[in-house]
Amino acid sequence: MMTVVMAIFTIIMVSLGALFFFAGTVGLLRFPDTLSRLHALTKADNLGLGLIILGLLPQIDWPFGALKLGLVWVLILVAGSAASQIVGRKVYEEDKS
Amino acid sequence: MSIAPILFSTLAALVVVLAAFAVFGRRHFASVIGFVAFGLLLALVWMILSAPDVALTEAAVGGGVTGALLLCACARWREIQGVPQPPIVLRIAAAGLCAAVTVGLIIVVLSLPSPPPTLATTAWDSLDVTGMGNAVTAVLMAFRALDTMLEKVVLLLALIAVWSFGRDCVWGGRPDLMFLPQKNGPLTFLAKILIPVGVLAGIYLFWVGADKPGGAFAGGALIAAMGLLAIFSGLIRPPSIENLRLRWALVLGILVFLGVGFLGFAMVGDFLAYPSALAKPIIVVIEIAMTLSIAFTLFMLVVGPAEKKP
Amino acid sequence: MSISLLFILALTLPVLGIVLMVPAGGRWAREIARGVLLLNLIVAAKITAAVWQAKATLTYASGGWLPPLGIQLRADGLSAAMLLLTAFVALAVGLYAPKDFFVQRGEQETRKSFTFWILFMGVCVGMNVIFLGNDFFNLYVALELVTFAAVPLVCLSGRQSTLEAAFRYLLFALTGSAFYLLGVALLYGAYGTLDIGKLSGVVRPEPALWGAVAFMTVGLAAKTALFPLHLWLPPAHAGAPPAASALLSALVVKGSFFLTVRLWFDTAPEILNPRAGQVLGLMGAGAIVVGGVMALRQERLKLLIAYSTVAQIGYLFLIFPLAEESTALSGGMFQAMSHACAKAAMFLAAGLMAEVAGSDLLVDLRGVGRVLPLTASAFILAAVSLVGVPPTGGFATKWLLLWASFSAQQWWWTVAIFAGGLLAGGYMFRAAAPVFSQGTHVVPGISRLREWVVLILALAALLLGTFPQRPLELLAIGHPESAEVQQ
Amino acid sequence: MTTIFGICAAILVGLGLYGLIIHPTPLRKILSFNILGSGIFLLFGVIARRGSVDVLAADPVPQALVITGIVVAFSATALGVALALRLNTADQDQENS
Repeated sequence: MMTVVMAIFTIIMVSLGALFFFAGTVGLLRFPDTLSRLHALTKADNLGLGLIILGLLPQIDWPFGALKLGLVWVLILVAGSAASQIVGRKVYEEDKS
Repeated sequence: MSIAPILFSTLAALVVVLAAFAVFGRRHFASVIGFVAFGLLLALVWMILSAPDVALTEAAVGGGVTGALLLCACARWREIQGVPQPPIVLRIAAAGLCAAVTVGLIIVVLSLPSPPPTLATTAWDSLDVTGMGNAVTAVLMAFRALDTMLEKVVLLLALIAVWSFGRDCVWGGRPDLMFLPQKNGPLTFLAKILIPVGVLAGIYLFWVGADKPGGAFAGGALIAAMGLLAIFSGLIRPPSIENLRLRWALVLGILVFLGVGFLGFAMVGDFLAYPSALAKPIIVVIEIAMTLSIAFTLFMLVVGPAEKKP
Repeated sequence: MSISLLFILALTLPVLGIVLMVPAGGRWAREIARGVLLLNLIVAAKITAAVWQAKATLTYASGGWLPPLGIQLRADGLSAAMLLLTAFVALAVGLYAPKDFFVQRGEQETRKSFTFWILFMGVCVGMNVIFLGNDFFNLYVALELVTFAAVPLVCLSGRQSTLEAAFRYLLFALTGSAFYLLGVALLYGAYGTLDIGKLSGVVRPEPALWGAVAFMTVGLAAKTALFPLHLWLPPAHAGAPPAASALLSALVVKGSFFLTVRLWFDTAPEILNPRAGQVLGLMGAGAIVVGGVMALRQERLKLLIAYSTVAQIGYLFLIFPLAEESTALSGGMFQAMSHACAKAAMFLAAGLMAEVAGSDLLVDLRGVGRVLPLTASAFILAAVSLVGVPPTGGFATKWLLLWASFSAQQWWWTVAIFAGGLLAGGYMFRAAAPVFSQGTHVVPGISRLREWVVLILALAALLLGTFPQRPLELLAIGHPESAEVQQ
Repeated sequence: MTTIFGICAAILVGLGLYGLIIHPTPLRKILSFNILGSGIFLLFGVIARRGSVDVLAADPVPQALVITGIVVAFSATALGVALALRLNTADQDQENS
C-alpha cells in the first residue's frame, strides 16, 4: 500500500517537474529578448528540478542517497543563479553602452 | 508494447541533430555549445547502455573538460577573413565518401554475430583475484593495466607537446588565458561555494571507483575542472611551467605505476601483478597518485603553453 | 635476465627517462636520454639474442593475465630485428643531436632542450610497444604515443611553415588512428578478442572482418604516408630539425607499416592475400613513381630526401600482392631496415651540410663535400643503397622483391621496381652532384662524433646488403613460410 | 536498442568525417574529429552492451577501452587546439609585421 502511494507521489511530482521544464524550454525558444528568456528558463527549471528531486526522494535509499540528491539540487541552484547573473550583467552592460 | 524503442530512437535522433549542429553550425561559439550539449546527451546514452563508468568519464572529460578547452580556444581565436570555402565538387565528393562510410559501417554493425562474443563472464570470474567490485576498474587497473600506464604517458606527452608549441622567449613562464577574470563577481561567489564541494566529489569518485562506478579519470577531471573554475574567477593564477612541484605532480602517477609494476616483479614474478592480499590497497595507492597527476595534467592541458615571461 | 623482464624493460626504460626528465629539466635531459638510449640498445640486443637462440616466438603476458582478458607481448624475428634496428638508429640520432638541443650547466632551461628529448623518448616507447605489442588496442595506444611525440617534433623550430606542416600531419595522423580504432571496435565486436594470436585462429571471411581490415588498412596507410595519402609527409619531414627528420623518416613511418604487416600477414593471412593486396601494391607502385618524379623536381635537399621517403615507402607495400611468395615478407622488412639506416644517414648528413652551407638549397651546397669529406661520403653511401646498387641493403631488397614478383608471375611489379631504381639514381645524382663540385666554404667547427655517427649509419645500410644471411634468418623466425629464402 | 545506437554511431562517424574534410578552419576540424571519435566510442558501447551476461549488464572490456580512448581523444584535442591557436596567432604576427 505504502509503496503504491509513494509511486503515485513520484509519478505526479516528476510529471509536474517535467511540465515546468517543458514550459521553461518553450520560453527559451519563444521569448523575444535575452533577459526574458533567462527569466523563463531559471524560474521554470529551478522549480521543475525541485519537483523532480522531491518526487525521487521516496525512491532512494536514506540518508545518503537523499543527501546526494539534495546536494545536486543546491549546487544546480547556485550554479544556475550565478550563470544567469553573469549573462544578465553582460546584457545590461551591452545595453548601456 | 514497450515505449522504450521510441524513447531510444528519439534520444539517438537528438544526439545526431546536436552533432549535425556542431558540425554545420555557422558560428564557432554556437557549435562548441552544441558540442557540450552533445557530450551531456551522450553521457545519458552511456547510462542507457549500462555503462555508468563511461558515462561519468564522458560527462567529465568528453563533454566537460573538452568543452572548457574548446570554449577557451574560441575566446582566444581571431577570425581570419577570406578563408575560402571548399568548392562544391569537393563537398559533394566528401559527402558521398562519408555516406559510403556510414552505410558500410551500418551494414557491418548489423552483420555482427549473434550471440555476440563477450569477455564479461571471463572478467567476472577473475574479479575475485583483483579484490575489486567494479569490473571496469578491474580491467583498467589489473587485466589491461599496461594500457592504462601507457595512456598516462600519452597524456603527459600531449602536455609536453602543448608546451613545445609555445614561444622560445616565454619558456618557463606562466600560461595565460588572455581574458580578464571578473574579481568578486558572481563567478567568484560560485567558485568559493563550488570548489570545496567539487574537490570533495572528485575524491569521492576515485575512492568508490574500486567497487562502484567512478575512478581516477572522472575524479581527476572533476578536480581539474575546479582548478579551471578557480582560474576563471580570478582566485588563482596558473603555475609557471618550470614550477618543480608541478612537474613532480605531473609524473607522480606514472612513477607510482612503474614502482608498483616492478614491485609485482619482485613479489609475484610478473610486471604489474599484485599479490592477492594486497591487491586492493595497492590499487588504491596507484589511483591516488593517478588522480593527482590526471587532475594537474588535464588542468595544464586546458590552460595551454606558457604565454608570459617568467 | 629473463625474457619477461627484458620485454618490460624495453617498454619502461624510455618511460622512466621521461619521468626523470620532466622534474630534472632541460639541463639533464640529454644525459638521461643518452643513458636510456644506450640501455635500450642493450635490451634490444638481448631480446634479439634470446629470439635467435630460441629460434621461436617468445611471449609474455603482462601482469600474468593471459589473453583474451590480458595483454600479451611477443617477439618474433620481425619484431626482434626492427627493435634492434630502431634502438641502433635512435642511439645514433641521440649522439648526433646538435648544440641547440642542450644547455650548459648553470644556463637557463630552453624550450628545445627540454621538449626535444622527452618527445624523442616518447617515440622510443611507442616504437618499442608497436614492435612487441600483440593486442590491437594496446597497439592503438602505442600509435597515438608515436603521433603525439612526432607531430611537435615537426614544428620544433616554431617557423610558420613548419607549424602548418605539423597541423596537416596531425590531421592525417588523427584521422588515421580514428579509422584504425574503428576497425579495432569491429574486430572486438565480431570475435571478442583483440589478441593477434587469438584472432588468427577465429577470423572468418565475412563483412565484419572485411570492414575491420579495410578501415584499419586505410588508417595505417594514411599514417605511413602511402600514395595518395602522402601529401602531409614532404613538408613535415623536410621542415623538422635534421635529428627529428631522421627519426620521423627512418623510424616513425615504419611503425604504422609494421602494424599493417601484423594485420595482413599474422592476423588473417589466408583470407586476405593476395587479391586484395593488388590494391595496396598498386598504391605502392604509384608511390614509387610519383615520389621519384617529385624528388627529381626539388630544389631543396631536405625536400628531395623527403620525397625519396615517399617513393621508398612504395616498395614496402609491394609485398602485399606478393604475399604468397616466401621472399616478399623478408624483402619488405629488409627494405624497412635498410631504408631506416640509409634515410637516417641522409637526413643527418643533409643537416650537417646545411649547417655549413647556411641553407639546404642545392645551389648553396656546392663544394660542401670538400670541407665535410666524411659526411659527404656517408651521404653517397646512403644514396647508393637507396638506389639499389650491389652490395647494399637496397640491392638486397630489390633482389628479393624482383624474385618474388617473377615467381608469382606478376611481372608488372618489376616495371615499378626498375623505374623506381632509375628515378632514384636520377634524384640522388642531382643531390650529390653539387656536393662534389667546386665551391668555397669556411672550415666548419662540426664535432667529429657527429660526422662519424652519420658514417656509421650509412655503413650499416651497406653491411645489411653485404651480409644479408643472418638478418634474413632472423626475420624468418616465427614466419616459417619465409624460411627458405633463396640467396 | 543496440541496433538504434549502432546506427546512431555510424551516422556520427560519417558526420564527423565530413566536417573533418570540409571545414577550412582548424578549430572546427578539431571539433569534428571529436564527433568522429564519439561515434567510434559509441560503437564500442553498443558492442559492450551486446556482450551482456546475467551477472554483468555490459562487457567491461570495451568499456575500459572507451575510457582509455576518451582520455587519448582529449589529449589529441588539447594538442590540436594548442597547435591551431599558435598557427592563428602566427598568422596575426605576420599580418602585423
